[in-house]
Amino acid sequence: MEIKIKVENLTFYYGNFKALDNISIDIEDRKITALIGPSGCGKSTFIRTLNRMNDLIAGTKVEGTILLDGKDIMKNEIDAVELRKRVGLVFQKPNPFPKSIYENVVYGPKRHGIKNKAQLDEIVEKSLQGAALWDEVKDKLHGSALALSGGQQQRLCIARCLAMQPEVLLMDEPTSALDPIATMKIEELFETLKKNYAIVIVTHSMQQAGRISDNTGFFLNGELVEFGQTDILFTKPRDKRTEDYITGRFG
Amino acid sequence: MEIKIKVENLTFYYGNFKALDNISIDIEDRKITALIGPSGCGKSTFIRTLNRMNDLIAGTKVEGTILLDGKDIMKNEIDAVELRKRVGLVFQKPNPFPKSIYENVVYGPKRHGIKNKAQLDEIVEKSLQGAALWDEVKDKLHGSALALSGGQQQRLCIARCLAMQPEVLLMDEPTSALDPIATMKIEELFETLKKNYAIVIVTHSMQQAGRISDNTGFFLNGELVEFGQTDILFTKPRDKRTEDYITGRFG
Amino acid sequence: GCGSKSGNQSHQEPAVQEARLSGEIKIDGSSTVFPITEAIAEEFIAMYPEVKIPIGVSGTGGGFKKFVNKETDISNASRPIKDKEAEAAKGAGVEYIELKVAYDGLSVLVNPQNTWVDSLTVEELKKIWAPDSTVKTWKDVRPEWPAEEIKFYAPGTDSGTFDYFTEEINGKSGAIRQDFVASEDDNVLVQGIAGDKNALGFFGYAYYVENKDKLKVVKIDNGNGPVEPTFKTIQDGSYAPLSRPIFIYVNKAALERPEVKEFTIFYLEKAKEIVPQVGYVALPDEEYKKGLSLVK
Amino acid sequence: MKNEQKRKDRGRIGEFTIETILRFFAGISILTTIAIVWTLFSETIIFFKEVSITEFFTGTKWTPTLEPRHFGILPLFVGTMMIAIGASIIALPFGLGSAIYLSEYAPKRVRKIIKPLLEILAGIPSIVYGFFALTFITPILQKFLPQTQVFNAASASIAVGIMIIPMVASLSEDAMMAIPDSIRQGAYALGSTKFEVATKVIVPAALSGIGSAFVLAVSRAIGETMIVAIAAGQSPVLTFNPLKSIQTMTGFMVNISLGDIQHGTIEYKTVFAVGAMLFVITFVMNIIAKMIVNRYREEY
Amino acid sequence: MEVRTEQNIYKQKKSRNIRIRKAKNIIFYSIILGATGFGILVLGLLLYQILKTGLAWLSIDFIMNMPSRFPQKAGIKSALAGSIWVISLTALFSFPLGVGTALYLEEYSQKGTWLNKLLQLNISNLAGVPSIVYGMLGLAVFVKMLQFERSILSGALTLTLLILPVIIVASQEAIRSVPETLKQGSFALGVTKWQTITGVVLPYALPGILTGSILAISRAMGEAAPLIMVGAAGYVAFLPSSPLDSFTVLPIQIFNWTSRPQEEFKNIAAAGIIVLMALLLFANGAAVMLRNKYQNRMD
Ligand SMILES: Nc1ncnc2c1ncn2[C@@H]1O[C@H](COP(=O)(O)OP(=O)(O)OP(=O)(O)O)[C@@H](O)[C@H]1O
Ligand SMILES: Nc1ncnc2c1ncn2[C@@H]1O[C@H](COP(=O)(O)OP(=O)(O)OP(=O)(O)O)[C@@H](O)[C@H]1O
Ligand SMILES: [Mg+2]
Ligand SMILES: [Mg+2]
Ligand SMILES: O=P([O-])([O-])[O-]
Repeated sequence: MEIKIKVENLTFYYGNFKALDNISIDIEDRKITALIGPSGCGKSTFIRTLNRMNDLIAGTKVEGTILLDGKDIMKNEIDAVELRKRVGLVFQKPNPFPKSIYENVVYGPKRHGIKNKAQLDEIVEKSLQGAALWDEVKDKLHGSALALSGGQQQRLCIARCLAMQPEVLLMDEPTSALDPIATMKIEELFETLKKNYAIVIVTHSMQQAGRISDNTGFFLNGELVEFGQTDILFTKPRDKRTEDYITGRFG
Repeated sequence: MEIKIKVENLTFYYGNFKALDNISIDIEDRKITALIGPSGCGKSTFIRTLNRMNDLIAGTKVEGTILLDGKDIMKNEIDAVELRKRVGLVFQKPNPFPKSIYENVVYGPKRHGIKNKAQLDEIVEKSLQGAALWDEVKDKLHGSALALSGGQQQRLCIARCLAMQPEVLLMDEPTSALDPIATMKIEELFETLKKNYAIVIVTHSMQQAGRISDNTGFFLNGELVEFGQTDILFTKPRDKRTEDYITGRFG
Repeated sequence: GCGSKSGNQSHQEPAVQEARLSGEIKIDGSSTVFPITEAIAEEFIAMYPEVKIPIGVSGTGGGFKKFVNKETDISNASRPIKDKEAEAAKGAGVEYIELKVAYDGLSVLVNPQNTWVDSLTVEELKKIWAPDSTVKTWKDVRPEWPAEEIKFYAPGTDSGTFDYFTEEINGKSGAIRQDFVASEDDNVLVQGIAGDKNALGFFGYAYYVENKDKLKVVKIDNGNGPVEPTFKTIQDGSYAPLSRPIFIYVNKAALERPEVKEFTIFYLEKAKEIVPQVGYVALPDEEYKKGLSLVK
Repeated sequence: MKNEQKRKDRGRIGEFTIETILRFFAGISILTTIAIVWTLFSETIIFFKEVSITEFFTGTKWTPTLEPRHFGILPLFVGTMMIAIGASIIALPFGLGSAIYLSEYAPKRVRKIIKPLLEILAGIPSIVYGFFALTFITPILQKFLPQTQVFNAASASIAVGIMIIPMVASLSEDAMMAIPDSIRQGAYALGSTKFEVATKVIVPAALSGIGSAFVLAVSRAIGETMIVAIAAGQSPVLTFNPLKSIQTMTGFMVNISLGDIQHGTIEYKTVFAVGAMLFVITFVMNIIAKMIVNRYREEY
Repeated sequence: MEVRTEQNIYKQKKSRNIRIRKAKNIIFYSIILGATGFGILVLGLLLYQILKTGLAWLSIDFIMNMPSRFPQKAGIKSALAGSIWVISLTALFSFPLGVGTALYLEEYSQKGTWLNKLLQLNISNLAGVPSIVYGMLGLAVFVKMLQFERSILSGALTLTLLILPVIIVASQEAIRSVPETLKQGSFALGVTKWQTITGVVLPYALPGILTGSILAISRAMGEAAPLIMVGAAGYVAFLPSSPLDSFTVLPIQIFNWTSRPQEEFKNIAAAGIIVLMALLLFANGAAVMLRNKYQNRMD
């Protein structure tokens, strides 16, 4: 077991509102970690702290440490730009750039120095295929990304992230807008990717968490109630609240 | 069986791209109609034509007729403003106004002539409760709607729509960002609402469609492949493609 | 042009010889003098195309400031240099000669609908415009005139015209009643007086000449009977005291440069012909000769 | 790996360089500000050694170039305010109306033509507006209000107002266009009329941009010189009647600074005192505008 | 059925309410259409007056001749050349400077510090400083201190300072309107701030930035007073050949003509104004086209 990201005593505030309370968690390399919990419990907030996206929101405050490969990301041992390159994030709400599909995918690679047209073309095809979108858009690569359906936009954002080949993939409800078949394809992709990457996914589908993840964390009101191996968490939860939640008896 | 919306030979174009092809469908009053189909097949497009939201996109073209209570909505027998008041729509991607939570909910009622503060307060509470959001936000009603989590925004948009008390509810993947418990609450709400309203929901969850809908339509590449009673469609689909899709053998 | 033949003749010669005159002559100063200098420069350049003559319009005072700073070779001035300015020039080591180039007649004007005013005496002008004037209506000027309130119009308080008028009429530059409407632009004053039945104002003669149909000029009585401003009465001095000389000042050091010298001579020789073309009144011939002798 | 590192270093140096350059650019704005404040206030201090502050702020007679001299700035202040308020009354509603029309109602093609057309209005030299006021607006005013003087505050302020319409319209329109369409659609889906979408959703969401447009435009109105110099009459009389001739602070300044005034004289220093005063006025106005915008803005 | 009528609080009000609201919409529509029409009407009127007086005097000769005291011979060549010089330089200086400052203020500087707030306030305040003050400043700094003399360069730098506030404030607003989600999307891909700015922020903000620049350049093109102060000449009968040459510009030439007594020169001034507007259209043309390209509503 190799720990890719080590989070210790992480507490996070939006203004005065404590959105995360003393979270400690180990994200293992080459494993899929699922985060579940009711809406508004802090899953997105947590995942965004892992690549310091919350830095960009005014009036927020973080405490605790986050180590990526043993280096403290909050103490500028790794700078934010490099961190984000290594730790890719797909947002909950699809946010394609108001550019063409092609330009959306090559946006990252281009900025990281890849100029060669053929190479870029290849990246586009691979990434879109990975995100199970290639067939649908291959004829309109230069059309606007905003003219895509909701699910297509979501997959485009996944492709955009894959194109960067990050070491860690953070996915905030990556299949929420997808039909079962597209979801299945994405899940298959995760299975492949996890051979090389650490993957964290937020999901509200317990089936999905059970299906694909190795470890699962259950969040509630900003607390990490329980964290452990997925099969154990789902079959023998230690905490009453976890049990209530996964059996649907909650609330 | 009372038909609330009658769609006949509806064809829809984005520019030259035919997104809907000759759709005919009857939306029954006091029933829940589910629309399923792979991502990008035209579900959102279809649902948006029902309250003429697509009018707002430049370069689109509609053919065919849509009758609401027997009146042709496309021939200005009902004008768009009234139509949209009577036929409420919740978008796939949450789009709260950059105002407070409270102002988001009362936006519609205020426009439609309700001035009384007490009455508005009541509407806000009721609508937010209906959307299973009240408890989470009752203390920050005058905080920004944009500071809500993804799922909370989605529920806010549902509440905003409920506050209008439309006759028909169009919901584009209303629970995609919600955890099972919140989803359950929203589904319960639909069960209550359907006593008075016609409800159309787009969903990619076949379980959900099976659970709550009375009728189901299966879309594929802009066509309505099959439409009928939900239990029949899921158990004895007439079309091979429907069968493939619902059994997951598709694609 | 219908210039005098002899004038042209006298210059044909040097033109051939010195056609290669070049360099830049920097001129700035009065907006009143500007049209004359501009016209002269235009003629000069036609003969010596290599010479550049940019002419600025920063007003007489502004012009002198640059002149003193040696930023310009020639300064246009609608009044003689003031003591303070002369001192400054001395301090900066700038020597110069003063050349009169034309007369500017100041006209006093009323609206054409004004049927009663035909002439005013200098005394009356003073009574009207004095800083402590009690004149409110025409009746206050002459009892037989109507008791309608007069509206006063005058050029901008910082123009040479304004200075001259106040000095000549009220005895002190800048001393004037305070309830008048002012404008930097004489065309604007034309509009004002033309649109106001009870207007009374004054400004440069040229603007009256061009707008005779819209305005009525007032004859001025300096004790020798009412005199109307015309080219003739201004030139021979009978239209008094409201005609003033205008000047150029030439830096002596710059005058050493052939192009400046040639230009200055050209200016004085051509002035008689060109000055009337741009709406001013030429000086008597002797005055130009006097100037030429200073330059040569 | 080594290359990678190099590239990163270069990237970081690049970022740093760019930030430095941008900081330098911003520094120029700061320098300009300082230079202007210095230009105005250093002479103003000397001015106040010669003229009493009380007279300056409370006197009602302004004749710094005429004997006897008076230095009461109130007439100019009132004149300036009349022009600014009058121009705002014209430009803000017309400008905002045009902006809403262009952003929310007009077909794309119409917008593409009308917007640049309106912007031409901003480029016509102000003397043209001055003569337009004098020879076109004033006669119309005189027809309806015969007591109107040839030079008057009203017609100048109308012309100034017209001149700044494009500023309000164009900048506000951009602010509204930048509101994402999904917000608009959300409002329409709730059965809003266009009017309601525009006034209840779009304008509040774009308020910051609209506020800036207003502030820029009104500042421009306050700072405008030529129009008022031509059409308002240059008579520094304390009056609240817009049909009478007045003088503004800028009108006075242009008068002196382009006229025949010797540097170092009291008249000359007066220009700076008036300029400094104007600076203070616009400053206060900006603060108030900021406060109003912050009070009403609905942006989160 | 009963439940429904009882429950639906809108029912009784509905039809009347909608009619009123639609009427309001129509009224509002007429009002704003009128407002836009008013602007267009005034423009039309101005144009008509100018064209009526000026068009007859407009000819190739007019554009190719130097100024002259004879109306028939008077031309605008040197002023046109001067304006082109000055405006090109002004645009060259002010655009990067203005946009750069705006970027710094919006994306880099510490917001909320008192220094920043003061600076911010002051920039919009600078827009209200009358142009002659900029003239004085330009005279002191560029002409005297930096010894650029009374040149095109001094003029362009002075105008740059004059129009900077408009470009900065407009650009700031445009930059501020870029949706946060887009910027975050870019940052999440591990690109640097500057790359995010060039990749997402500037393209989105471009229409607003261009509008500010168009308005500002237009203003610069019509200014006479500050240039007179830094020493632009009223009469120039040669073409400037370098940024350090003496010069005049169209508005000064026009101003010069309008202030002459002779009626013909008023017509020539109108012809000059037509040339100025044509130049304006031409200079802004590229910006307008670029803006049209980028200004599509974005989601
Ligand atoms: N504005 C638009 N312009 C052009 N094409 C569009 C536009 N919006 C959608 N499309 C295309 O129309 C098709 C149908 O889109 P639609 O949004 O209706 O799909 P959907 O069934 O809702 O998919 P999803 O489940 O992913 O939301 C897709 O192929 C999409 O790319
Ligand atoms: N920008 C913000 N400012 C203030 N509060 C916020 C902000 N974003 C989120 N919150 C609050 O923080 C809490 C956690 O939000 P977060 O987005 O992490 O929830 P989540 O677990 O992702 O929920 P969901 O499943 O609905 O997306 C919520 O109560 C939310 O209202
Ligand atoms: Mg979330
Ligand atoms: Mg959809
Ligand atoms: O410009 P003047 O000094 O002649 O008024």
